[in-house]
Order: sequence, then structure tokens, then C-alpha cells
Amino acid sequence: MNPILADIYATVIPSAPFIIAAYAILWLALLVYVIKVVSGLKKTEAQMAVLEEAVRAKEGGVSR
Amino acid sequence: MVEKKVRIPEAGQWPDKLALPALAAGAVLTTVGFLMAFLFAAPVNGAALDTPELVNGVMVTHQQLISQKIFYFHMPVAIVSFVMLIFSAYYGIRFLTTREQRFDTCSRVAMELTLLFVIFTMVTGDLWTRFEWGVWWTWEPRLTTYLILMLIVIAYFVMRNSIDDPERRATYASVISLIAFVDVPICFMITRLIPSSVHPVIAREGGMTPDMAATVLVVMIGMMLVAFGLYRLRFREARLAERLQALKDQLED
Amino acid sequence: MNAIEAHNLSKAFGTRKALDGVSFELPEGAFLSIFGPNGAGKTTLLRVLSTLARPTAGSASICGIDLKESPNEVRGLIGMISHASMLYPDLTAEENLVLYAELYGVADPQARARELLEAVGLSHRRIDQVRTFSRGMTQRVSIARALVHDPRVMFLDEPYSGLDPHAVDIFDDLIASVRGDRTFVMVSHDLAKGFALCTHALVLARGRVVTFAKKEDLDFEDFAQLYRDTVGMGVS
Amino acid sequence: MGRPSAFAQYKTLLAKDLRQEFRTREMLTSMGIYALLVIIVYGAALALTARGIDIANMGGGLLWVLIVFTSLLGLGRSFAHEKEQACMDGIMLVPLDRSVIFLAKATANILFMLAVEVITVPLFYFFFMSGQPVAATFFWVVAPLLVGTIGMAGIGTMLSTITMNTRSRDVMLAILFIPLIYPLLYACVTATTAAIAGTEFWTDFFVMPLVLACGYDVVMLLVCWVLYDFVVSA
Repeated sequence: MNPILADIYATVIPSAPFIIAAYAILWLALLVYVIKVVSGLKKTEAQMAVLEEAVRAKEGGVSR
Repeated sequence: MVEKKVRIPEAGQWPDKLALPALAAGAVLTTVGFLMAFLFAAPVNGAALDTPELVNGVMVTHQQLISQKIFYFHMPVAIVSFVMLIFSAYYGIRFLTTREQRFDTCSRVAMELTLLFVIFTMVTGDLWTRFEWGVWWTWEPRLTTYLILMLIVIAYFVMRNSIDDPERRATYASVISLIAFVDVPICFMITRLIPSSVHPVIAREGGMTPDMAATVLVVMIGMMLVAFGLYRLRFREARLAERLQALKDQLED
Repeated sequence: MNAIEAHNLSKAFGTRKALDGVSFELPEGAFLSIFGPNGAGKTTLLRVLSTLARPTAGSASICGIDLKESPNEVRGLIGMISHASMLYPDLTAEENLVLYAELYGVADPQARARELLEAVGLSHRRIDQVRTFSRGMTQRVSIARALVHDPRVMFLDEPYSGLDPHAVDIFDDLIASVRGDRTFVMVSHDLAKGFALCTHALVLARGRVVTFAKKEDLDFEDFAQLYRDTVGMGVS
Repeated sequence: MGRPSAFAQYKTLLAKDLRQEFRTREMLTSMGIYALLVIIVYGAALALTARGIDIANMGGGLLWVLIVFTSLLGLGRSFAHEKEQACMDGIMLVPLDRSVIFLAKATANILFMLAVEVITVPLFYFFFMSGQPVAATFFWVVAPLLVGTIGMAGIGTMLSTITMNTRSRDVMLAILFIPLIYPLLYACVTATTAAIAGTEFWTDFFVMPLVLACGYDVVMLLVCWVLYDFVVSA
């Protein structure tokens, strides 16, 4: 590779890690956020199940 | 006194049907944009060469920089974060005028996404600065503005967690979102207009070649769709939690 | 024209309903005593009627003026006494009264302040800071403050709390002397005193009206029994 | 008995604040002492390292750090008297528009902050900048000080109303206050540094920031003035 060509692309290799890091962190943060939302949904569904039991227990108790 | 019919945003209406397709479209567009950034858009000229070189038929006179590629995600994400702040302030106003708790939830969710996208902007901007000027942080106007926006949004959430009464919390949150909405443009303007006597900043903005503009546009639309999808998803989740809480309270009566 | 009208007033703190559809009408010049267990919404009702808190639903009017439409007009007609004196401890008794007189736009604030201090028997302590006053004396200055703009309706939020028997007697004489044709609304836990002073009685529990009646229609024994049941029910 | 004019109520409330402060002087003394302590910390931090010349450059910034944290202390306590005996309810029962409360309290805060600055700025000069030659433009420092104080008092009064009854009051005020006044601070520091340095093109770094700071004050005070009713009656 003649020196001039090397000079033209001199910054490519050193800058690579930063570009990869930028996109990786961005994608990671998005993933973390989606996981947070989904886990929130799961937690709410679990509470919903507990609630339904409580309601059934209440109905059960009353109707007997 | 007829209560003016206030259209209250509710989860599960037509916007929700669009949420998932928007998220999918957004994902597709951003990946396309990502590929375009590297393959389609020409690299930016860096430092001038001592002697120009003929490279596959094109006379190259400058170092070819690819660190600039971060820009294609950095700018759209920054703009989306400010769009989210606008939504948050808008719902803040709606809450203050109608006192409807639902608007406060919308404002909170929009502010959450503002924080998310501001973090994206900070990450991409900072890494770009790190390579561009070799230092982790410079008090360069653009970066400082976004640091301030991030601090205000964090303060917004810290305040929300320290007030229990929903009515008061919602009012204070809406007021803070409005003040932030006014404060950020001023901060943006002041930090750029004041000649920073410390060290002159080489503004790289410069004009955008058509192919660059195309890439940015693709990523922009993609990011907008992703933001919209996330907003609806998060809003539904928040509404579900609220409805559940209301049910629990009724059960206790 | 009624002094106070409330149409299913509700006030919710998040999902907890402090007031749940309270409605009643009080004629002018009446003395309403409000009873109920802790957390029944007594103080909330008083705060809503005195424009210090905004109801989440329903409406109310004082001397025919709607609270939501023109709160400032209503504020000119009401005075409030609560266990907190609403006086600045570092200012003297006279300065406090002059301050409120000026804010209310009373004709001659200085004279009005002197006159009121005379009425509550504290003119000799006129230039002393309120910080140096006893609980009873502070309460009397507080009454003077509430009367500075000659309000049509007076709200009393547990005024007896923290007063020794002697101070309570002085307080009662004062209330009787300033009564005139004003309408009074008092929240109290003291069943006997509240019932003795009132012309109308209202019992609240869980933010709802249990009973609202004239004193003539009520016999004290039944009322005391009803009150015990409500307090019992309220606490369960 | 007509309602008094808003200006009369404004004067009454302002007189009340000033009389109360004049009688107890707790706000002025605590802010004054606090400023002195900050100067002493500067002393320890800068005495060995910085020679005379550098201080002149950093003087503007250091001065504003001193002012921001001292006024934060004062602003945090601006509604302490109102909360003590539920006097806030007493004032809210009076038929007046709520923004009069804001204007009166903001003016009181401005006067207290200026009073403290009149003490601390000469002290700061005495301790740190008496060594070098004084630039002719030094007295121009008064302009950014005034504009900055007005802006900070406005926003500070609004935020102290919001944080008045939240948990961890003082921390909350600082968390909200510093980011929101950052643009004003940035402009005032630049202007003050320019005034202190007094190099021949100093007006470039003085006039523009000052104009922007005034713009910030106007916009922010207007926003606070409009939104105050929601905040105080929440």
C-alpha cells in the first residue's frame, strides 16, 4: 500500500473503535429501555393475577 | 355549566394499533440508514494531503474520515429528543388547563423518552468528540446544552419521586416541563452566541452533500418512528399499571 | 339566600377519596358544627369551602358566589381560624393585624387593628411580638385577624385544640360577642360544646354525609349515640 | 371596602418581608457568613497554587460560584416564615392574584441577595485580587451582577415555592435551580470576566452576554409570573 494511500485512510483504523462503541452503546441503551418496559408489563401482569385471585376469594366468600 | 368534552388520550385507541408497525418500520429504516451511512454516503474530507493521489479514477486531496459517520445517528437522535420535550411540554399545558391526570402520565412518558434520546445524543456526541479532538469533554456549546437538558430531565424525575400527592406532583411536573421547554432554546442560543474567549471552535457544520442529507433523512424518519412506537408502548404500560392500582384501591373499600 | 351551598363536592388525593359527594345547604346566620372520626374529611371540607383547596368534582357557593367562578370575591367574605395561628411570630400583634387589614383593603388599617385588639382584650400587648404570646393569647389575636375584614362566614378548624379550660371560656365569650349575624362553620371533636353552640349539625364519615339536620330535630342522646356508631364505623 | 390595588398589596407584602428580615436579620447574617466561609475555602484552595495573574482570569467565575451558592442558601429559606404558622394559608385567603405574592417575594430576595453581594464582592476583591493592577473597567462588574441576581431571584422564588413542602427540600432546590439558571450563569460569568480583564476588545465579550442575560431574565420572569398561580395553589 503506497504511503499516500495509507495517509488517506490513516484515521480509519484508529477511529473505528469509537464508531463501533457509539453505535453499540446506542443499541444497548435502547435494548435496556425495551427490557425495562417489558419487565414493567410482566410485573403488572403478575399483580393482575394476584388481584384476580383476591376478587375471586372475595366473590367466593360472599356467595357461600 | 356544561363540562367541555375533553378528549382524553387513552391507551388502546388507534395510535396503539400503529405502535408495533411503527416500531418495526423504525427499526428497518434505522438499519437501512446505518448501512447507507457507511456505504452510500461519501466519507468527509479530513486534513489535506501533501500530495494528491489518484484513487480509482477520483483525485483525492484530503484524508478520508469515517469518524464523521457517527453524525448520521447523532443529529436525528438529538432532534427527536427535542421533539419529545415539545410533546412533554404540550401535555404539561393540557394538564394545567384541564387538571386531567391522564395528561400528566403522557407528559411523564414523553419526558422519559426525552431523557432516553438525550442520553443517546450525549453518548454519540461524546464519542465523536473524543476522536475528533482527543479529549473526553469540551465545554463546546452543543455538548453543554445537551448536558444541561439531561440534568433538567433528571431533576424533573428526582422531583417527581419526592412528592406523594398526585395532584401537586402533576402540577409541579407540568410547570417544570414548561420551564425546561423555555430554558433549553435559550441555553442553546446563549452558549452559541457568546464568543467563547477560551478557544475558538472550528464549526464543522458545513453544507451537507445530497447523499449525506438523504442518509440523515432516512435515519431521522426511522428514529421518529422508533420514538413514536416506544412512546405508545410505554404509555400503555403506564396506563395498565394505573388501572391496576385503581382496581386495587376499589377492592379495599 | 343561603350562606353556603355544596353540591356533591368531591376531593380525591390520588385514588383516596377525602370527600365523596358532600351536599348540604346552610342558611345565613346559622352555626354549623361538623363532627366525624379522624380522616372523615372534615378539614378537607373546610379547606375546599374556604378556597384553600380545589375540589376534584362538584361545586359550592358562599353567599351565592360560586367558588370556582370567582374565588377572590368569595375570599373577601370569609375568615378562618385554625389551630395554626397564621400570624408571623416575628411581627408584633398590631403589625400582623395591620398587615392583613392592608391586604384586605380595610379603610383605616391602624384604627381597625387597635379596635380589634381592644375587642380581644390584648391592646396592652400591642407592640409585643406574637412569638412571646401564650397559646390562648395567640388564638385571640388569630380571631382578631380573621375578623379584620368583617367576613360574612367564619370557618373554625378545631379552634379548641391546645387551649386550657380558662382560655376555652374566653374563646367562647369572644365567639358569642363577635357572632352578630355571621354564619359560623366549626369542626370539632368536642361533642358537647359543638352541639351546644350549633343550630345545624353535620356528621361526616369516609368523606360522605351521614346526617345533616337542624338542632331542633335532633335529641342530644340519639345524636350522641349516632355519633358513637359513626366513629365506631369510621374506625373499623 | 373595595379590593386594594395589586400594587398596594405588593408593597404591603414586600414591607412585611423587609420588616421581618430587618427584625431577625437571620437571612442576611447566614448568607453573609456562608459567603465568608466560601471565600476561606477559596483561600485554602488557591493560596498556594495560583499566582496573582491567573486569579484575575478566573476571578469572574469564582465570584459567581460564591454568589450562586450563597443565594441558594437564602432562596431555600425564603418561605420558611410562611410555613411556620401556616401564614401561607393566611395570605392565600386574602383576595389577591397569586403573582403578587411571587413579585413581592422575588423583590425581597433580590434585595437580600444584593445586600449580601455588596459585602462579599469587595471582600472577594480584597482577599484575591488586590495584588494586581485594577482594570479601569472593573466597576462595570456591577451590571452582570445586577442582571444575574434578578434572574436568579426570579427562578429561585418560583422553585422554592415548588420545593417548599417536598421531602429533602434544599437538595431538591439545588437540583432544579442550577441547570435552569445555567445559561444566565454562563452569560454573566463571561461578562464579569471581560469586565475584570478589561482588555481592549472587552466590550465584545461584555455587551452581547449582558444583552442575552437580560433576555433570559425577561423571558424567565414572565414564564414564572404566568405559571405561579398553578404552583402556589396546587
